[in-house]
Amino acid sequence: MSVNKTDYRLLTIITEAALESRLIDALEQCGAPGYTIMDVRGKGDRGVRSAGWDQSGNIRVDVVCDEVTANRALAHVRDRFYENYAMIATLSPVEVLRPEKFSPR
Amino acid sequence: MSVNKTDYRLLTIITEAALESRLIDALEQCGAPGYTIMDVRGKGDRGVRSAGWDQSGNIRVDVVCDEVTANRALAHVRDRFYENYAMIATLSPVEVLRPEKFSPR
Amino acid sequence: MSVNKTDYRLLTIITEAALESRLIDALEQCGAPGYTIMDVRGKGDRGVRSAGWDQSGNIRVDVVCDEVTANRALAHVRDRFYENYAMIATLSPVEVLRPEKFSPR
Amino acid sequence: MMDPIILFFVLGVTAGILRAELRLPTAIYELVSILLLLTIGLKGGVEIAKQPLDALLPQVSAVLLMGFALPLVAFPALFWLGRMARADAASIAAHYGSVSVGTYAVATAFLASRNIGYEAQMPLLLTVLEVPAIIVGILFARGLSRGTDWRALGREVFLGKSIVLLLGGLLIGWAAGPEGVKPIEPLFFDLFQGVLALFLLEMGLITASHLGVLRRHGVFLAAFGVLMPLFGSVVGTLLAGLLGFSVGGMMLLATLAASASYIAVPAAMRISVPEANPTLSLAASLGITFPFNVLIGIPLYLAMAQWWSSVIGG
Amino acid sequence: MMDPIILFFVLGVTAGILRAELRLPTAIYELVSILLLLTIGLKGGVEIAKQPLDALLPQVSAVLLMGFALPLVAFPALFWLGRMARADAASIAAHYGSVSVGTYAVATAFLASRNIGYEAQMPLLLTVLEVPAIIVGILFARGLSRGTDWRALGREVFLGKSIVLLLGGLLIGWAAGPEGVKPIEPLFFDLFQGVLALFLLEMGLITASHLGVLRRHGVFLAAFGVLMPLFGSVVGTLLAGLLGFSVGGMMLLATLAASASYIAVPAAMRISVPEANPTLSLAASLGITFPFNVLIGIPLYLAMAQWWSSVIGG
Amino acid sequence: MMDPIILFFVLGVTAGILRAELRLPTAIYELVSILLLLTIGLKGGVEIAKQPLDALLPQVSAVLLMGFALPLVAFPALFWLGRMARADAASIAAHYGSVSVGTYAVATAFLASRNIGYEAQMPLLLTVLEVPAIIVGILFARGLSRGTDWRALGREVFLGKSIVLLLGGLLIGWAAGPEGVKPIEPLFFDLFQGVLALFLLEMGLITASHLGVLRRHGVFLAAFGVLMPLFGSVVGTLLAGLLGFSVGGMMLLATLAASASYIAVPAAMRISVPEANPTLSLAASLGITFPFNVLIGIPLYLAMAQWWSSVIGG
Ligand SMILES: Nc1ncnc2c1ncn2[C@@H]1O[C@H](COP(=O)(O)O)[C@@H](O)[C@H]1O
Ligand SMILES: Nc1ncnc2c1ncn2[C@@H]1O[C@H](COP(=O)(O)O)[C@@H](O)[C@H]1O
Ligand SMILES: Nc1ncnc2c1ncn2[C@@H]1O[C@H](COP(=O)(O)O)[C@@H](O)[C@H]1O
Ligand code: NA
Ligand code: NA
Ligand code: NA
Repeated sequence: MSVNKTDYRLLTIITEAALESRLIDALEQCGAPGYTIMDVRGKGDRGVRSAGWDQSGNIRVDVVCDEVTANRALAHVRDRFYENYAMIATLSPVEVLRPEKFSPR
Repeated sequence: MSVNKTDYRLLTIITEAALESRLIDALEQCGAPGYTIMDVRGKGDRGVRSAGWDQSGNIRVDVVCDEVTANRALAHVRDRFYENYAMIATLSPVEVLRPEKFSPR
Repeated sequence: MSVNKTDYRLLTIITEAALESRLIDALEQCGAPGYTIMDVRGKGDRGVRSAGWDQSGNIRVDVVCDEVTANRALAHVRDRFYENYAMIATLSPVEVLRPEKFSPR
Repeated sequence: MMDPIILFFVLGVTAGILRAELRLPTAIYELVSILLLLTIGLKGGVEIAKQPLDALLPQVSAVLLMGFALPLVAFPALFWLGRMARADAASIAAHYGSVSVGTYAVATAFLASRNIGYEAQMPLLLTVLEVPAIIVGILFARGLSRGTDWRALGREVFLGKSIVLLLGGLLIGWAAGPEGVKPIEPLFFDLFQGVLALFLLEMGLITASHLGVLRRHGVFLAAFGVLMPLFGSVVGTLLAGLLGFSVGGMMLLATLAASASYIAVPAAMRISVPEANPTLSLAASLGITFPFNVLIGIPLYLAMAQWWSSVIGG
Repeated sequence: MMDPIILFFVLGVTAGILRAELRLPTAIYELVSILLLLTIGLKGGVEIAKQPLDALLPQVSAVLLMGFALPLVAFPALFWLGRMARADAASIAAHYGSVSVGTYAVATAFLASRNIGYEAQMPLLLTVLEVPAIIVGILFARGLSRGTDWRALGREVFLGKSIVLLLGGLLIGWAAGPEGVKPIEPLFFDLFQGVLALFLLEMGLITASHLGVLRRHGVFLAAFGVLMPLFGSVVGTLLAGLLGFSVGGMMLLATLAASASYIAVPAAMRISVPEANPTLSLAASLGITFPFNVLIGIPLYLAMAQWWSSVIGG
Repeated sequence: MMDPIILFFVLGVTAGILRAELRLPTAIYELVSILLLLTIGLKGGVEIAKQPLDALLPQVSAVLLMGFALPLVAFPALFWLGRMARADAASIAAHYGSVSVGTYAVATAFLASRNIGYEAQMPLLLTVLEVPAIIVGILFARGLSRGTDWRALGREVFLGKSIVLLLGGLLIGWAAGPEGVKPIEPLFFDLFQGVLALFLLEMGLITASHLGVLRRHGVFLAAFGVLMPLFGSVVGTLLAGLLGFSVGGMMLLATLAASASYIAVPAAMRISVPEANPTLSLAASLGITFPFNVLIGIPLYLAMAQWWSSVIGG
């Protein structure tokens, strides 16, 4: 196979838009090498979050990183935010191009 | 490893924005414990769907759930919508934090 | 199991919004059977890309396809764009409904 | 001298064909259509508040009848002459029996720039005309026997954006009256033509994106997209004559009959006749009929109304 | 005759309850609130530039005091009478001690349509009133001992959208003066009521979406959502009387005291008292108090101000 | 007394530096720039329609020449003095040879508030000036030999948003004439300065976000971002003098020469010189030159134009 890829992890967090800046700070402190944010809406335990106006939207934050960083970030996010905020977090395996981009900062 | 995760499934459906409310109803009837919606655009068999105005956009709906619910929802969606609507559906494995959040309703 | 699914690949590229039309052209030339685009923002090696205005946003392009097409597209994208543009690319496994939709064009 | 708003449409089509890097963000397109719908409703409501409306019921009934009748002509043409699939023919017939609010807005701007008045109830008739063709279209596609979820459809149609905003505007304008709406005039009335210009710019871009489909689907659809409006405009003119409308009202009813829906009907058809290909109906409605009406039809219908008024009036 | 902007609110609520296919895009809602905040600030700044402001400091202090005092009344009512969780009671108390810019905007439009003037410094008092209740709310939830990140909170509050735009507008209006703002009047001043109409349409939709929560959470919250504003309005009226305000200013201070925040305070509470359920406070503030104030409260507070002015003035 | 629109810029920069929770949604930023571009075009077109344009061709040629010449000065300065990478020097040179529509808009508002007229063809010259520097920049980066996809580049430039809207507006304004554009004036002309205020608020936020880069990349870029506009403004003033422009036109040509692109050129450079770091050019153009021109340059260029006019005129 001509493309050099390596196994990494995709950490996905879906939570309240109001949390954006603090969540990003937390992820970067855990060593996230980068992140991507999407504006989304949805429904879960805490009811419909419909993005109609300021407070009511969700964001989805994706971080591609190695397993260790992913677990550290996940544990931190769980301890700090999971109790009081509308939030879910998932992990899935990904192969990445240029693995050196995804080592922790 | 310090974070407690469990194997679940991520069901992703990309389809016409016009279908949103009926698709959500259908997914909830199949027991989806929650969902996340993004506004997207794209191209497939049914041509370019460019989100320029009301009718022409796509949505992407993600549901994290157990394997049984995912398959039930997938079968239902296929039977009810796949024939007549621009739509694709994929399944992939994910680990989740707090698995109890993702048991079927 | 009542739903017929097959193993395919999800190729995800996150890059500068300005690249959209040329990236799409490139992917289609590599045989991508379709694609889905989201407007996103994020941070990586090339700093914060915050989507505040025309030039500074990112897009995320998802292509579901077979392994061969995915690798071809990945190699092409790497050679043509990876050097000079803010970009990451990941591959992950997905099962799809109606595999015939995802054979290369 | 050409109306500048029409020139915005031409700019949009040109930019679209040249594949220029131009598009109105979706949120802006939505704002613009919300403003147009509310303004048309408000204007109608204010006019209705000004004067007693005689004979509203017979007019509404007559116009409803026209809405039921137009798809009865369109469907056979599409199904037998055009040899289209049953669902497609039914769906396109529904589009042409219903109305285009954008076309109506251009027509009122056209009349305003010529200082030609029209009947106050036109926005009400516009609203009323949205519905009947949808029912006929579904009956053609499904027949009476097979189960359509009429309840869900009713929600979709009557609680769709266009009817809610048109009716809402009408009621607000009527309740507030000419004095009451003064404070909101700068946004809704003064900016109307400018907003219409932005709308037409985007419509031009959308039109251009539908031209490709037409190139593929041949001349029949294109011919239908011109001839059906012409036929409709004659029907509208005659009916307006029977109802005793002024020249302005006659021209507007002709325009309504000639126009094809691209908001309410596509949404309803996606839900009730999903096997119909939306690309075909939108290509005809947006790719052919909208530009035809805006560029050629509207002046034509005015000339026709003036001539017919003089014939029956003299 | 009802104000048309109120009718837009009614249209929004109705469309929301009927679950109509209607919503303002988020970007438009944001534009509309940015415009409202800037306009209120600009208007205030221009007025302040026109005349010397005597006694600004005592007024600001008195109003600050009111902002600290109102949650002191609300919290016990919620915690003991309503038996709510400590965090929820504290958070709701903070909402009601602070103010709603949307309600204020409706009140100024109400006064404008009746040609009633008011004190130039009202927008400044509005800005000032946003803050103290937040501090009291956090103290109720946390006590003085436990660590609140006051620094982060300060950023959130003082650098939040509403204070930055209100203060920014005030300063720009004050620096530019009545002549200076002329060129930007068409956007900010002439469109104000139309923009407010769009805002109220969306607020109606939002209100409707919060009614379901209320149905579940019983009558106490609903009663609180009506009685607390009434109490606040009396406090505001009395204070305005002491400060020697005109009828218009008195009615506006009553409205400020009666209104409940739904922008600045929810954001601050999410960060500082995250265990409070935001659904409850927004249901009360948006589902009950906003519509109550807009539909019933504002005319009431004017009547009260007129009566009280005549009592103390005579 | 400071122009209020400039104060909006200051508000934006301040809010940005303080990291306030403030931003215009992308869709609104796009609407605002579309409106500015169309309005500038329309105004130019209407003026051109009013009067015969003598000597348009020589003026266009002279201005084109200036557009080719400016990057010839900028490149060596950046490459040799600044020791920047070839691609970066070429890209920045292209930015400064081209023009900023936002700066132009502020300059016209500045003239309008002082009742100073200017040549009708300025918007045309603005449009013309966008292009030549791009070509020079690419040639510096690539040389003549290596393959640039000039076709793709041509599409990107000539079919980019700014040229399409400016040219489209020009043609519409010219075709419709002063009478024809009346109905769309409330949106495009009356709101112009208010829209410009919103634009400058956002530009202030963007400027603030680029200041960090400057802190890192040292003083050379900052010095270049001030000295190059000063040099350009002298060139523009002299050329305007040769072309016999009025004071207003002279000041506008100086402003055009002094301004640096942040829309058309960055887009073109991303495609044709992708190895150039866009952060550097935008930091200079948005972080230094835009604020310099808006806050200090524009009044300076007017003073220079008045002085030079009197010198060559007397
Ligand atoms: N099962 C799920 N599948 C996909 N997204 C979910 C799911 N559950 C929750 N979410 C998303 O996560 C957000 C917060 O979830 P919650 O804390 O459960 O309210 C929701 O608003 C949804 O956007
Ligand atoms: N191979 C693919 N990869 C990613 N997205 C796709 C693919 N095929 C289709 N889509 C998305 O699914 C929508 C509907 O697909 P279709 O029914 O094939 O037109 C498209 O508009 C795309 O957004
Ligand atoms: N580790 C990461 N995880 C998620 N997204 C990333 C990551 N690194 C980069 N990105 C995204 O990819 C874009 C380009 O990355 P870069 O080329 O590293 O600047 C960024 O703006 C982010 O949106
Ligand atoms: Na019709
Ligand atoms: Na209050
Ligand atoms: Na320049």
